[in-house]
Amino acid sequence: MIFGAANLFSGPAGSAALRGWRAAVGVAVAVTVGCSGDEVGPTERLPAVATTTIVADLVREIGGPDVSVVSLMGPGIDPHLFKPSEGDIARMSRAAIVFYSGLHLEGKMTEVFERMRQLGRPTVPLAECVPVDKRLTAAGFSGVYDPHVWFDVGLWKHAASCVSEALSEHDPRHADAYRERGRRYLERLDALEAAVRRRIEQVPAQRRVLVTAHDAFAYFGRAYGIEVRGLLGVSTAAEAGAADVQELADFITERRIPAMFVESSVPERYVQALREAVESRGWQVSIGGTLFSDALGDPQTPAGSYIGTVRHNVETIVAALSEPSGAGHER
Amino acid sequence: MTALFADHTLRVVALGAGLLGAVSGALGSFAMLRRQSLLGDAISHAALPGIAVAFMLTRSKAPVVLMLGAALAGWLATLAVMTIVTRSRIKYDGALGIVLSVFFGLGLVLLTLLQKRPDASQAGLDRYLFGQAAALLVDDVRAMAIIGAGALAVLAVLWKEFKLISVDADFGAAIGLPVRLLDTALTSLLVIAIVIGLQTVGVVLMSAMVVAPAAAARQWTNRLGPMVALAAGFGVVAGVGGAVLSSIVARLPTGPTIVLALSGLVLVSLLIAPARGLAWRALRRGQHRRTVEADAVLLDLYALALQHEEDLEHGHDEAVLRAMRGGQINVRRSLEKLAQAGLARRTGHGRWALSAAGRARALEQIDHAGEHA
Amino acid sequence: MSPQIEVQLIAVVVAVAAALPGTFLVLRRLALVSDAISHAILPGIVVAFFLVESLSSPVLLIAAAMTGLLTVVLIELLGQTRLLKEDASIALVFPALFSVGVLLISRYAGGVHLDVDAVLLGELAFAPFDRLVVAGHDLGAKALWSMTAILLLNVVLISVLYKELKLATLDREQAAVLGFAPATVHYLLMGCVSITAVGAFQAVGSILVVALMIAPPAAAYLLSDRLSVVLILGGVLGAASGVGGYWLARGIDGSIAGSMAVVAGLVFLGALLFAPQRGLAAQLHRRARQRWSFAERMLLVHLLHHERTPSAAEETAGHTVHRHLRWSERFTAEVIRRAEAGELLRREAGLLQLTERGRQIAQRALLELDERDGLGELGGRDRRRRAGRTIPGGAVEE
Amino acid sequence: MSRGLGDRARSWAIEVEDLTVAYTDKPVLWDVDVSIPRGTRMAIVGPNGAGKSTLVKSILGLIRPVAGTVRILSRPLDEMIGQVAYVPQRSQIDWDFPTSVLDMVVTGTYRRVGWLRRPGAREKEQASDALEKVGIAALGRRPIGQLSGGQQQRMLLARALVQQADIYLLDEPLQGVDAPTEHALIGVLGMLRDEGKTVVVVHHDLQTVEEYFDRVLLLNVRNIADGPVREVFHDENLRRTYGGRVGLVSRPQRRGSPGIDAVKG
Repeated sequence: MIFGAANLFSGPAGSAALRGWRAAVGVAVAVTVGCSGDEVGPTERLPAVATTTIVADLVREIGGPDVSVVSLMGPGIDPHLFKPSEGDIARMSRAAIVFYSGLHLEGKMTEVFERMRQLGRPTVPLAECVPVDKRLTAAGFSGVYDPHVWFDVGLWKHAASCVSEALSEHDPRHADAYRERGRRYLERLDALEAAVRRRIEQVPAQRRVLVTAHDAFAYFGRAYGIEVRGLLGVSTAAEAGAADVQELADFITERRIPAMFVESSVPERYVQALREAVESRGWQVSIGGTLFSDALGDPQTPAGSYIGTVRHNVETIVAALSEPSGAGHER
Repeated sequence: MTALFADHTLRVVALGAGLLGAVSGALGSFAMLRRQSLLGDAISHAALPGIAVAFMLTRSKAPVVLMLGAALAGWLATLAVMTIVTRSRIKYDGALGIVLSVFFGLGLVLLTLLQKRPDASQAGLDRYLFGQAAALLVDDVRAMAIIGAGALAVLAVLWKEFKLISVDADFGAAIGLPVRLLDTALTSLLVIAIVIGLQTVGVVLMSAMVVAPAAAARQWTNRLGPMVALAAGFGVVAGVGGAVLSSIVARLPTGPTIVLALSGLVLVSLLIAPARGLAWRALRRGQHRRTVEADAVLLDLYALALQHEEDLEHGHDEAVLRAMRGGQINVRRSLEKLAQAGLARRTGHGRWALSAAGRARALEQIDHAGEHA
Repeated sequence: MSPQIEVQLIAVVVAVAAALPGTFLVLRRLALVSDAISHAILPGIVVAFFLVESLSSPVLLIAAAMTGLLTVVLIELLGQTRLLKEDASIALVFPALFSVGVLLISRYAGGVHLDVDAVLLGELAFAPFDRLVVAGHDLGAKALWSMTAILLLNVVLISVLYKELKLATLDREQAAVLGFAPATVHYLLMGCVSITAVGAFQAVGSILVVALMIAPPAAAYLLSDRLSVVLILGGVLGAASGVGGYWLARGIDGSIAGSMAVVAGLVFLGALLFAPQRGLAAQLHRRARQRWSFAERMLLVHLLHHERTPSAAEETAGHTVHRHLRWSERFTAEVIRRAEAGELLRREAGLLQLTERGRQIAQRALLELDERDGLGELGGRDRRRRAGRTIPGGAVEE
Repeated sequence: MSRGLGDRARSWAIEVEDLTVAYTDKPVLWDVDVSIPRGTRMAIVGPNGAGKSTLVKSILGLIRPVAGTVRILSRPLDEMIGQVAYVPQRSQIDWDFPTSVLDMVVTGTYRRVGWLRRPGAREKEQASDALEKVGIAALGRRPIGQLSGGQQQRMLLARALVQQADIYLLDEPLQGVDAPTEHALIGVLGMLRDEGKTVVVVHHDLQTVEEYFDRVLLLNVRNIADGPVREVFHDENLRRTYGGRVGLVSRPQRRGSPGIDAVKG
C-alpha cells in the first residue's frame, strides 16, 4: 500500500521524487547489507555523520580523505533549536559511523544515538570522551553535565583522541592514517591552546570577564582563568528576571568591564538591554563583537573551522577587553 | 518605592509591561467576550512563517523587519480563521487550531530550508518568538506607547460600534453597520497588540495578557466600560507588580512572574468578586441550605406537637428529631437557628418544643405548601 | 524495511491515532485543548526531572501525560464555575502552568538543558533510528510500536464508548439524563487526547500533533454529516496528509513534521474549497446555477398553474409572461431560451406550453418543497430541539 | 413622480417580489411574493423551517437572496437598510455580555447618532421612555444577563422602539414568554398600529392570530396565502401550510398582491 502511494508520485512532477525513492531503496539495501564500517571497500571513503559543525570539523580533520563527513546541522544552527529535514534520514542511513556531541546537547537525538549504539551501530559521543572528573555539573544536579566542553581546547583533545580511536577501530584499513592525523591534530591543538593562553594573558587580570547572553562559556572560563557571566541559562525555556539584569549591570559597572559579547544564535536584544542598564549607571560598555558558541562560522571564512573559531573568539575577546580605555569609560 | 523605580531596568521593564498590560487588557476584553480568547496563542504560532519570509527577503534580523513579517502573517492567519468560520461549519476553535498548526508547520519547513544555506546569520531566528520581558529596551517601550495609544484611540472612536457588533452583530447589520469591516478592524487591533508583545515579552505571556485581565475584570462588573477600564488596570497592576517582584527576587523570571500574578488576579476574582464570586455563591448556598433544614426541623417539631394535641409545653428529645431526619441534616444547628429566631425553645436537657411563633410559622408553611400542590 | 518506509508508516499510524480523538475535539469545540496540552506539560516534566535527575527517564513522559490530564481537569473546573467561557478557561490554564514550568527551570535548573523541546519532542526523521530492542533483538522502530499501541487504545475506547461519545458530543444534557455519565466519558476521551498527544510529541514533535488532531477531522466534517464517516474519513485524510507530507518534505528536503502540517492544511483547504456540498466552489457554483434553475422552475410552475385555466392566454403568452413573473424582459427571454433548449417547454401560437418533461419537473418541484428533509445527523441538536416543538401531522405548534 | 407611484408609496410598507433564498440545493424560500400594506399588523405563520426568520432577515438585508427584490416604502432595500426596526430572536444575543438594559436599548439609536459621536442624554431619555412603554422602566440599570425570558423580550422590543422606524419586524417575540409579557407586548403593538406604523411579527401560536393581527402570511417555503386574517386564515390554508403534501392543488396558487386577493375574496 505504501508502495502504491509512492507510485502515485511518479507523474511528470513526481519524477524527481521517484528518483529519490529509488535512491532510497538502494540506500536501504546498502544499509542492510553493509551496516558497519568493516565492509567498506578499500577505495571507498568511510561515510560518517556528524551532528554539529564543531563535531564535523574534528572528524574531517582526523578522517582526512579517508572519511566523507556529512554534518546534519549547518553553520549557525543552535543545536538546541535544530530541526531535521527529510534528507537527514538518508544521511543517517548511509552513515557507517555517527559522531555527536552528547551530554544531551542534541536533546532527544542523544537518546536515539544511545539506542543505536546498543544495537551495535557505532555512535560516538565526543563530549562524553571527557573524563567525568573534568566535566562541569549543571547547578547541583549530579549526573547532568554542561555539554559545551569544546571551548576548553585541552578537553577537546580528549574528543580528538576519541575520534581517531573510533575511526581506527571501525575502519582498520586506514587505522595508521587516522592515528597519524590524530597525533598531528593534537599537536595543532597544543599549539592553539598555548596561543590562547598567551593572548588571554595580555588582558589585564581584573578585566578578564566574559559577559554574554547565555551560559555556553563555562569551560572556556575555567580553562583560561576568565570569569564568565551569562544572562540566560543553558535551557532555551529559561527566562531572566529583572533582578538578574540589574545584578549583571551592577557587576559590569563595578568592575569597569569595557565590553560584552553577542552570540551568533541568541538575539542581540538581551545584550542591548544590558547595555542600556549599564549606561544608566554611568558606565559605557561596548558590544565587543560576535562570538560563536554552539556552531562554527560560515565555511569560507576563517571561523569555518574549529581552530579558526577558537582564534576568532579569543581575538574578539582580547581585542575588546584589552582596549586601553576607548570603548569603556566613565561618562 | 521611588528608590526602586530609580533603577533603569526596572523602570523600562515595569513601564513596558504596564503599557502592554493596559493595551492588551482593553483589547483583550473584546477578544474574550467575542470568544477569541485563544487568538493570541494562534497568532503567536502563526507569526513564525512571517518571520522566516521576512528574513529570507531582507536577510536582516532587525526587529522592525521581523515584526512586520510577524504582523503580516498573524493578520493573514486571522483572516483565514474568519474566512473558515464564516464560510464553513467549522467553529472558531477548530479554525484557530488548523490555522495555527498549519502556519507553524509552514514556518518549520521554511526554517529547515533556511538551515541548509551556508549562512550563519540566520541563527536563532525562531528565538524571536520568545522575547523576554526582562530584556525590554527603551525603543521597545517607545514603540509600544505609540502603537498602543493609537490602538486605544481607535477603540475609543469606534467604541459603540465595536460594542454593538460584539453583543448582537445581526442587529448591527440591520441598522446598517458594516459589520464585516468593523469585525476585521477590531481583530486587526488585537493582532497589532499581540505582535508587539510577541517579540518583546514572548508567546506565553502575551496569550495570558490578552485573556487574564479581561477574565478577572468580567467578574467585578456587568458593564462594558468599567470592565475594559478594570481589565486595563489589572493588566497594569500585574505587569508592574511582576516586574517589581522579579527585580527584588533574584532568578525570578519576569514574564512567568507576570503571568502568575495575572493568574492570581483571576483566581481571586473568581472567588471573591461580589455577586459572581464562588465564595459568595457557596455562602449563599449554605445559608439557603440552613434555612431549608431549619424549616424541616420546625415542621418535624410541629408534627410531634400534633401527636401531643398541639401541646407546646411538651418537650421532644433531640434524638427523636435526629432520627426523623435519618441523620441527613444537622439537627442541633437547625434547632439553635430556630431558637435564635424565637421559633423554638429548649425545655430541658436535650429536649425542645415549638414556641407560639414557631407554631404559627409551621402552619404558614403548611398552607404555603398546600397552595403549591 | 527502509527507514523511509518506516517513517511513512509511523506518520500514518500517528495521523490515524490523532484523528480519532481529534474528531471529538473538533465537534465539541475543544480543538485547542491539544495545543494547550503541548504547552502545559512543561511543569510536569520539570518536577519529574527534579525527582529523578535524569533527562531521559520515562518518568518524565508519564509526568507529562499526567500533567496533560491535569490541564484538562483544570480547564473543566474553570468551565464548571460558569463564570468564564470555555475558550477563556483554556487560555487561562496553559499559560499559568507553562509559567510555573519556566519559573522552576529558571530558578533551580537554569544550567540544565531542560525544556519541552529537549526532553519530549522527538523528530520523525530520527524515529526509524530509535529502535525497540528486546533481548538483543531489533523489533522495529520504537515510535511505531508506541503509536500503534496508542492507536489501538483509541480504537478500542472509541468503539466501546461510541454510542456514549456520540450522545455526549451531540447533547451533553441528554446524555446525563439518560445516565451515560458524560463527565466520565469526557475524562476518558481527554485521557486519550493527553496520552495521544504526549506519545505523538515523543514520536514526531509537538505542533504536528495539533495539525493532525484538528485539520483532517475538520476536513472530514466538511465532507460528511455522519459521525462514523467523519471518524473514518478523518483517519484516511490524516494518513494521506502523513504520506503526502513525507513526499513534500522529500521533494524540498524540509522538515517532515512541518510538511505534514502543511499538507494537512492543504487537504483542509481542498475540502473547504471543493467539498461537494459545502465547499466554497460548490457554494459559488450553486449560486450561479440556482439563479437560472430556480427561475426555470419558477417559470414551469407558473405555466403549470395556468394550464387550462381561463387566464392561460394572458398568463402564458411568451411576450407578457415576464410581467406576471416580475422579471425583466431580457432575463425572461434567457430563461425561456434555456427552458426551450432543455425541451421543457415549447412555443405554440405565441403561448408557452409545457412539454411532458417540463410538467414533470414542475410537479416534482412542488413536491420537493414539502420534503424539506431535516438536517444531517451531526446537525441533530437543532433538529431535536425543533422536533420537540412540532406536533407531528398537526397544524399547531406547542 | 407620477401620482400612481405616490399612491403606491402611501399604501405599501414592504414589497417582496420573487424572493428565493437557498443555503443548499433546497430552497428555504421559493418565489415568495408578498406585499404588506402600511399601518397593518401582520403575522407570519408556518411550520418550523418554513423560512419565516429567513424572510425577516431578507427584508432587513441580512441575507443575500438567490433571486428577487425587496422594496421598503417603495424604495430599493439598499437605500433603506437600517430604517426598519428589528426585534431578533432572543437566542441571537450573547446574554452574558456585560452591559445594562438601558445601554442595550440605547444601541437602537446608534444609526441616528451616527459615526464618531456618542449617544447622549437625549438618547438615554428615549431609551428610558421605551422601557417605560414595555413596562420594565425599573430594570434599566440591571445587567442583561439577569433578565428573565419575558424581560429580555421586552427589552428587545424597547430597543426596536427607539429606532423610531415606520416598520417593525419582530422575530418570534412571543416565543416562551409569560402571560403578562405577552399582554404587554401586544399592547405595545396595538399602540404602534394606532400610530400608523406597520408591524410584522413571526408568530407561532395559531390560537391568537385572529385576536392579535389583522393580516396574516401563511408561509411554508412558498407563500401559501396572505391577506386579511378573516379571509385567508382558515382550515384549508392551514392544512396546506402545515399538513401533509400539498401536491397539485385544485385552486391556482395565489399570486400577486394581497389587494387583488382581497378583491377576489
